[in-house]
Amino acid sequence: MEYVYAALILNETDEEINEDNLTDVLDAAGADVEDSRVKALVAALEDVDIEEAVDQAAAVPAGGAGGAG
Amino acid sequence: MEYVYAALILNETDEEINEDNLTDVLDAAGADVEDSRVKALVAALEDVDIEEAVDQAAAVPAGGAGGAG
Amino acid sequence: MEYVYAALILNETDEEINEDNLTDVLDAAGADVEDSRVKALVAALEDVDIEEAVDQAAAVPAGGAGGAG
Amino acid sequence: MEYVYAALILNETDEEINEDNLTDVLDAAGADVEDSRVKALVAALEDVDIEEAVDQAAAVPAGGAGGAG
Amino acid sequence: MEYVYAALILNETDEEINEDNLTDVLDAAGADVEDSRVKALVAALEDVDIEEAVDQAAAVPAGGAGGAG
Amino acid sequence: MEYVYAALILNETDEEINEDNLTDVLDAAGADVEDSRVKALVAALEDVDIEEAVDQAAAVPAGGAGGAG
Amino acid sequence: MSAESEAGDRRTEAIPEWKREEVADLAELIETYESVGVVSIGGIPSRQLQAMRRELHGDAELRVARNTLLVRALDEAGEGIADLTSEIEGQVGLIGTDENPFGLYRQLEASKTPAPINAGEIAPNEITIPESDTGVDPGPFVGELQQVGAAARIMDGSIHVTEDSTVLEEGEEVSGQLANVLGELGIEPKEVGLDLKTVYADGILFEPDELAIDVDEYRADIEAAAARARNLSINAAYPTDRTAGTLLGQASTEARSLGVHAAIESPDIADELVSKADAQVRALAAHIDDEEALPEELRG
Repeated sequence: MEYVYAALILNETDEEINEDNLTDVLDAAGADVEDSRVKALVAALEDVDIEEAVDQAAAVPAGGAGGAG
Repeated sequence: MEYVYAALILNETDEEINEDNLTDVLDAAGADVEDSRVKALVAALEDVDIEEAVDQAAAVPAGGAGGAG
Repeated sequence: MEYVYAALILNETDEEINEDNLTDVLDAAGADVEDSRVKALVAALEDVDIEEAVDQAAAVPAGGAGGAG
Repeated sequence: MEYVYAALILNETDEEINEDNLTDVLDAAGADVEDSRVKALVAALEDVDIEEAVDQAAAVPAGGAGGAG
Repeated sequence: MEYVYAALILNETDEEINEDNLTDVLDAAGADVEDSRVKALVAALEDVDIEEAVDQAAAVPAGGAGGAG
Repeated sequence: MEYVYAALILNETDEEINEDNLTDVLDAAGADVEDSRVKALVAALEDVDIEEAVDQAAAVPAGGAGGAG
Repeated sequence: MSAESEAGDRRTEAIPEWKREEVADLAELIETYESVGVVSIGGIPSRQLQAMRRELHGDAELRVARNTLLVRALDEAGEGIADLTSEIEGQVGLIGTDENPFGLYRQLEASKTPAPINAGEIAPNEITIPESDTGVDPGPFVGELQQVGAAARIMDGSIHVTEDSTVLEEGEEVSGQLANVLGELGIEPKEVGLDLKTVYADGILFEPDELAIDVDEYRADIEAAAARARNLSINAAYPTDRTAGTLLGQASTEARSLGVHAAIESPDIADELVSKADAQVRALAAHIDDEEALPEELRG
């Protein structure tokens, strides 16, 4: 899941979600970065509206989040 | 949000969630890192079972679910 | 379940779900292909709208019903 | 999704989920196989207990049982 | 579905679930028996623990549901 | 439960659920047929909408339902 | 010996013509129908009996005759069915139907109507006075209720029964006072109708307690059997016309589940992975007490 988290960090910091940036973040976190997964993720996210996907998640009480909060 | 994601990346890569590591990840993502928030996050997560907290979020209606077709 | 997966692969690649194609996919996966099961699957799927069946399944979150927790 | 189905077929037939086998299955299904995605898939599944992950799907009403569709 | 019911009757009467017996039951019920479907059923049930398969809800919140929380 | 399965086979093959047909199916399955149970079943099913019951079984988590059997 | 046979002959000859015809009619009824039963008609006024007989018309035929004639007709009908003679006592009739015994029993039970019970009768079942406002003005009736065992008192200007009160057990005799109280309240604890005592069909004698079937139980069995077949079909991956769609759905759900679980970078689940990550971040944030550690959007 670290690849996805990395993409979302970049989304938060308004940096481009490309192979270099993802690799940098993952490197910094001490991950063994697989280039193929980075590539695949970039490709997979190409047509995804991240904000929208996130909003849909937020619209639903996620497990503990709602309860504990 | 990026701070919490950074913690989740470190959790996945089995790196310690400390100030240095968080700062490295956030730096790599091009974030303006606020030391006080990093400190606060490290302190706040000290007693949290991250695996458990994350598992609670396991089921959220998929963003594109309906639209996939 | 490999027979059903094989049908879904063919559906994704827009190939016809017929006995030959199913057998090819299963052969490639090293399965002992039973002709009768292939035949039965093709027959059973004749009147099924695969996209619809898949979409209905997609309307439900995958990855465990954590919500209740 | 054809890549994931290919992995699931190999899992059912007890064949190794490696690049060659995945490529064979996808080829047989007439897919345009992207090496990097195959590589990424193998990497992603490396430490995953497929049975367990698949069982989690059983935790969800499959196939639109409720007739939502 | 009559094929499956036929198998379940034989299972209840402790008769072997083979092609002959299935065909007899289906004949008696006035079904147009397709040999390939009978064969396929026998093959599909070969390694299946029927009692277990019958009780195991195919589309029901299983273990995962509350457990994680 | 074999009596009920026999009724369901006849329902699938669109044959009348009467004493003769039930007895034939059960005989074919090698069951010791008790006339009184067949009679009771026929009488009881006069007031049961079988299609509705079958649909109900498909719509509701199947595990629990099985318990009665 | 010859004297004996002479006596026998005489007895046969002694039977009047009308009796012989009646026995023949009864024999025909026994012959005609698949199921033949003995019903008790005790306590049913003759006009009501006529009405019931008309209502049965088409489904079943009811014949009433002297018990001696019933016994003779049954005896003559042969072994097996002759066993019905043991039930010929009191006011009974013979009923014939092509329905099976279970169906006949259900039909007769459904046609029963409630009726008041009289003093001196035996309670056919437990008699209960339900919790209610009797609507009766305060007066000696409270005492009568209490004497028969009901929890009664005056509330809001009328006599109330304050809880469901069992006033007689099954098999006990109804007292005059209880009969009065029940009559006053309009409670009809009896079910009146043709009471099936036993049925003979296909060589088997059926008793009423085995004829009482619970249709709901059968419906539940049908559902259970259908559910089990579905489970088997899906769990054994044997597709049928009823389950093929579900199987496909299940396979695709499994693939998505694996994809999400393993964070496989597939375009088909990319949005789901993003949602999952977001949900996880929120779930984790919910465990963080210190607002300083959280971004504004996740605070309190």
